[in-house]
Amino acid sequence: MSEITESNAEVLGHAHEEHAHRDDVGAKMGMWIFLLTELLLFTGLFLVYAVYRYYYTKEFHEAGMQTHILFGTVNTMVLLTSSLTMVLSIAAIQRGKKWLSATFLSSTILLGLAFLIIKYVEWSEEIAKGIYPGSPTLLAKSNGEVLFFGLYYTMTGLHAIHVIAGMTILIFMLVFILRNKITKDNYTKLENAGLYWHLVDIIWIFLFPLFYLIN
Amino acid sequence: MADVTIAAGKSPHSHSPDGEYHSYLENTGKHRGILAWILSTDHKRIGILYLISIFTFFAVGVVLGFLMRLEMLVPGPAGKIFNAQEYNALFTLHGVIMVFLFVIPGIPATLGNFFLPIQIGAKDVAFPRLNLLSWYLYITGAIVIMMSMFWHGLPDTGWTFYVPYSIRTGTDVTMAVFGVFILGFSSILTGLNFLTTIHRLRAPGMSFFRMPLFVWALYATAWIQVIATPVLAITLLLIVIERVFSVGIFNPTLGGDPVLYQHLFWIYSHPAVYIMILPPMGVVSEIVTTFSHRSVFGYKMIAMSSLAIAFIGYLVWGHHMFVAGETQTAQFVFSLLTFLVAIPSGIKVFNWVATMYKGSIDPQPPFLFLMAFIILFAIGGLTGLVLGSLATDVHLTGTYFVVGHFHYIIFGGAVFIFFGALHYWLPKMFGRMYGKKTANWALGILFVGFNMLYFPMLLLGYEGMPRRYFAYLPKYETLQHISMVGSWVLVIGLIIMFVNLIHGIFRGEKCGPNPWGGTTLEWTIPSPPPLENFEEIPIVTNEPYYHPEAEPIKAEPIPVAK
Amino acid sequence: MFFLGALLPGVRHHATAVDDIARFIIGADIILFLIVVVTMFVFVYKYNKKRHPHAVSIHGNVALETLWTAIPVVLVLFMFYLGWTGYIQTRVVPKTAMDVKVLARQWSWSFQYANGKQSDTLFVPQGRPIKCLLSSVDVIHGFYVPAFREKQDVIPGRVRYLMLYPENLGNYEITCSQYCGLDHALMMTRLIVLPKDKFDKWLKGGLSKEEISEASMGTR
Amino acid sequence: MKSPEPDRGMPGQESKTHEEPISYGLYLLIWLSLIALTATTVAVAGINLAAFALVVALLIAVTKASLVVNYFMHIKFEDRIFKVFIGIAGFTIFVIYALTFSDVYFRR
Repeated sequence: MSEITESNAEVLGHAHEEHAHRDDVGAKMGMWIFLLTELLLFTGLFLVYAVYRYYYTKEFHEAGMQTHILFGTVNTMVLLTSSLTMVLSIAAIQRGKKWLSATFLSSTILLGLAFLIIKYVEWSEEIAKGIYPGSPTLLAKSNGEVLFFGLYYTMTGLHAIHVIAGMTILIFMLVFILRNKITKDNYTKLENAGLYWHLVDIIWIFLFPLFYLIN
Repeated sequence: MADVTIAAGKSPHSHSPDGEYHSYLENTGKHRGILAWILSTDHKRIGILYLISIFTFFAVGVVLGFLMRLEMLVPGPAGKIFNAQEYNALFTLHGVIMVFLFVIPGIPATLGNFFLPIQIGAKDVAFPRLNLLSWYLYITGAIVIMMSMFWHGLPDTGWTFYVPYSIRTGTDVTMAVFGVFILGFSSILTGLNFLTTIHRLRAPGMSFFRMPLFVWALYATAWIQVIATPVLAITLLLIVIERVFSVGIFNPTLGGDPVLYQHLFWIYSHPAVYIMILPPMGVVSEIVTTFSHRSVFGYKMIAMSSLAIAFIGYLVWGHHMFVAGETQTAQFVFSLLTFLVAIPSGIKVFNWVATMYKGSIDPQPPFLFLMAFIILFAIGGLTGLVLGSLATDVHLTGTYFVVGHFHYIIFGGAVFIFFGALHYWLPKMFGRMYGKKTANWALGILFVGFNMLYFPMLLLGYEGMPRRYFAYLPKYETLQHISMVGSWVLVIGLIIMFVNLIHGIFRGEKCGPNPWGGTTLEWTIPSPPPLENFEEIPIVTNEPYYHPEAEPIKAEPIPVAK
Repeated sequence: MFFLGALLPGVRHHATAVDDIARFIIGADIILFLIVVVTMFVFVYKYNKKRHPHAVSIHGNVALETLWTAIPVVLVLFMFYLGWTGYIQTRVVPKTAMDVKVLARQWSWSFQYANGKQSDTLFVPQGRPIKCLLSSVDVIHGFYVPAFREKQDVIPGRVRYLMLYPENLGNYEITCSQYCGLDHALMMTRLIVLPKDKFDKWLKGGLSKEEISEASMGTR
Repeated sequence: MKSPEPDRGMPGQESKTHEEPISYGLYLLIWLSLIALTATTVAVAGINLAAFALVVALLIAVTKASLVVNYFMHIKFEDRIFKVFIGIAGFTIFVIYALTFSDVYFRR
C-alpha cells in the first residue's frame, strides 16, 4: 500500500482552489471504483458457478452441450467489435473529429442492439425447446443441469441488463457529442461511459467460455 | 515533530475577522424550507439529513428490541404478548433495521459526510450530487423495507435471510431483500465518494500520514463498502430471482447448496461488522487525543491497523458457519484467522489507553463515552475469543451468548461511541452546547442499563439457551427478567440523552469554535461551519494532533500542580 | 469462571473439556480486561488535568508496541490450539459407535434406529458412543444438546454427523439452534441415557412408560 | 507513453487529462488479437483436453480481458494508483475464491 504515502498530496489539494473545479482524474477514479464494484458483483455469480461446476462437473458438461456455440461466438465478436468502435469514438473526439466520433459511437450502440437481438433469438430457441426456469422439461433433467440453466439465465440475463444500461448511457453520450457538451477538451464523460462498456465486454469474455465452450 | 502550527490553528477566529459569515444552516440558495435541505448537495446538509433519518430508524429498532425483551415476561408459549409469528417478525425487522438502516450507514454517512471534507481541508466531497443520490437511495431502500410490512405479512427469516427458509416462507421476504439490495447501492456510492474525496481533495500539505485518524478509519471503511457490498447485493438478488422466477440456485430440492448461500452472505456480512466498527474506532482516536491534550500514541500503528482490519476482515467469514457443515480444513483456516484478527483491534485499544498516559485529561462527556466504549468493547472483543475457539464455539454459537457478544461489540462499541461522537461534534455542527451534567447522567444510566440487558445474555448462552426463541424454559426466567428490566433502564437513558442533545441543538448555550481544544481542521473554523467550510483552503504543515501546549518528551521534568 | 460448570451441569468427557477450554479463555480474558480497564482508570485519575496540567506528547514506543503485539499473538495462538484439539476429538468416530438416524422437520425431531424402530425421544445406551446421522426434509435446523456442548446444523440435501458420548445416566434437552420458522422455539425433545440392559429392552419395544421414567430419573 | 498528467506537479492548474491520443492502428491491432483469441478458444474447445480445457479457456479469457483493460480501458497509461485499486479488487477476489474452496474443495 505504499501508494498511499504518495507525496503528491500537496498538488492534489489545489484542485478545489477554483470553485467550479473540474477534476478529470477524480471522475475517472470514481468510475473505476464503481467498475470494481460491478466486478465484485459478478464475482459472486462466478463463485456460485465455480462451486456448482465443481460439484456437478458431468452435468454441467451435459448441459453445456445444449447451448448454441454459434450464437455465443458471434455475440463475442459483436461485443468485441463494439468495444473497438467505442475506443475509436474516444480517439476521434480526442482529435476533435466530432462527426467521426458520433459515427463510431452510433455503431457501438447498434452493435449493442445486435448483441441483444441475437441474445433474444437464442433465448427464444431455448425456451421453445422447453428449457426455461421452472419448466417441466428442465425439472425432468438432473439437478446439475437445472442449476446450470438457472445460472445461464441469471448470468446472461444480468449481463444483458448491463448491456441495456450501457446503451442507455451511450445514447446520452451521443446527444452530448452532438450538442457539443463533449468536446476535444472535455471528454471524460465519454471516456467513463466507454469504461463501463468495456467492463460489460470483459464480463462477456468470461461468460462465453463458461457457458458455451464446455465440450 | 512539526515546527509550525496549522495555518489556521492559532486563532479560531482567523477565518472571518469581523465574525460574520454565512453558516451552512442559513438558506442562501434558491430553494426554501424543506426543499433547501432535500435538494442540497452540501455535504454538511446531507450529513444532517442522514442523521435525522438514521436516528428515526434507530428509534424504530429500539422499540422493536424493547418489545422483544417484553415478550420474555413469561417463559412458556402460553400467555404471551406476541405470538410466535409476530415475535419472529419482530427480531427480523429489529435486525434488518438496526444493521442495514442504522449501524452500517451510521457514522460514515452522518458524521463522516459532515466532517471528512472538513478534516482534510476540502470544500465538499468529490461527487456532491452522487452524495445526495445515495441519501435518496437510502430512503428508497428504507421505504421498500417498510412496504414489506403492509404487503403479504412481515418477513420472518431473521436478518440473515438463510435459504431455504427464505425461499419457502410465504411472508414478504422479496420486498425486504430488495430494500436491502437498494441500500447496498447507497452504501457503495458513499464509499466510492469517500475514496475519491480522500485521494483527490486533500488540502495542500495534507499527506496521507497527516490525515486525522477518523479519516483513516473512513478510508478503510470505504474500501470495505466498495469491495464487499456488491457480493451481498448479488446474493440477495439471487434470492429475489429464486423467489420470483423459481430459478434453482440455492434450493436444495433442485440440487442447490444452502451452505453456499451462507458463504456468500458472510463474505459480505463479516466485513460489514468492520464497516460498523472501524468508523467508531476512528472517532475514539479523535476523542482520546483531544481530551488527553496530547498527541496520539502510535499514530502510524493505529492508521495501519485500520487498513489491516479492513483487509483481514475478509479472511474470517467462515467462523459464522463452524457448525453449518464446513469441512475441517475450512474450520481450521477460519478459526486460526479469526484469532489473528483479534490482534489489530487489541493493539488499537492498547494505543488508546497509552494515549492517556502523561496526558492532561479533561473528562468531558465525550471522553466518558469513550471510557464506557473501552470497557464494553473489551468485553465484546474478549467474548469473541471464546467464540473463535472451535470447541467452545460449537457449544455457544446460535445461543444468547452470540447475541450478547454481538451487542457488546456493536451496541456497546460502535453505537456508544456514535453517541460519544454526537456529544463531541454536535457543538461544532450547531454552535450550541448541550447540558454536560445531564449528558453524564444519561451515560451512567445507559451504561447500567446496557450491562443489565446484555450481560445476562452471555450467561443464558452458556446455559444453552438458543436465540430467536419466543418461548423459553422456566429455568432461564430470572436472567431473562434481569435482562428485560435492563432494557427499560436503557430506554430511559436513551430518552434522557436524546432530549438533552436536541434541547442543546436548539436552546443550548452558544459555544465557541473550539470548545474542547481539538487540533484537527474542523476546530479551526467557526461553529456552525460556514457554507464553504474554508474561506481559504488551509495549508497543512504538520502532523495531526499537534498540541502546542503539550511538551515534547525530552522536556524538563514535568511540573505537577499541587 | 469456575461457575461455568454450575451454570449448566454437563456430562463428563467432552462437556468438561469444553468447560476447561472456556475457563482458560475466559480467565485470560478477565486478566486482559482488568489490565486494560484498571490502567485506564489509573491514567484518568493520575493524569487528570487538575493533577497534571501539562501533557507530555509521546509519539510511540517501538519496544512496547512490539511487546503488546507479540504477547497476544502467542496467547491467541494457544487459544486456537486448545479450541482446535478440543474440537477434533469430537469428530472421531470410534468403531464401536452406534448409528442413529436423526430426521429434522418443521418442527419436530424423529430418531430411527438400525432395527427400524422410530422414536420422537432419543434413547441411548450408557457408555456407547452414538453417531447421529442428521438430515432434514425441509429447511436448515440445528441439532443442539446443551449438556453435551454439542451442536451441528442439519442441512437439507446433505447428511451430517455428530458424536455423543453418553457416560452418565440422565435426561437431557435437545433443542433446535438454527432458526427454522414459526415454532422454532418449541422444536424440543429429550435425550435419555438408559443403562445398557434397559436400552436393549426398550429397543425391542418391551419397556413400559414407568420403567422409562424411572430409568431416566437418574443423575442429571 | 508517459503518465497522462504532465501538469500534475504545477499548482494552480486544474487536473485534466491531456493524454497523447493512442493511434487508431494500435486499437485495430488489439481488436484483431481479440478476434484471433476468440477464434482460438472456440477451436481449442473442439479438442478434447479433459481437465485442461477449462484452464486453457480461462487463460485465453484472462489474456483477452487484460488486453481490453490495458489498452481499451487505458490502464497501461494511467496513474499507478489505478493499478493499485485493481490489484486490491483482484486480490480480494482471489481471497474469496481461495477461502470458499477451502470449504468446498474438501467436501467430497
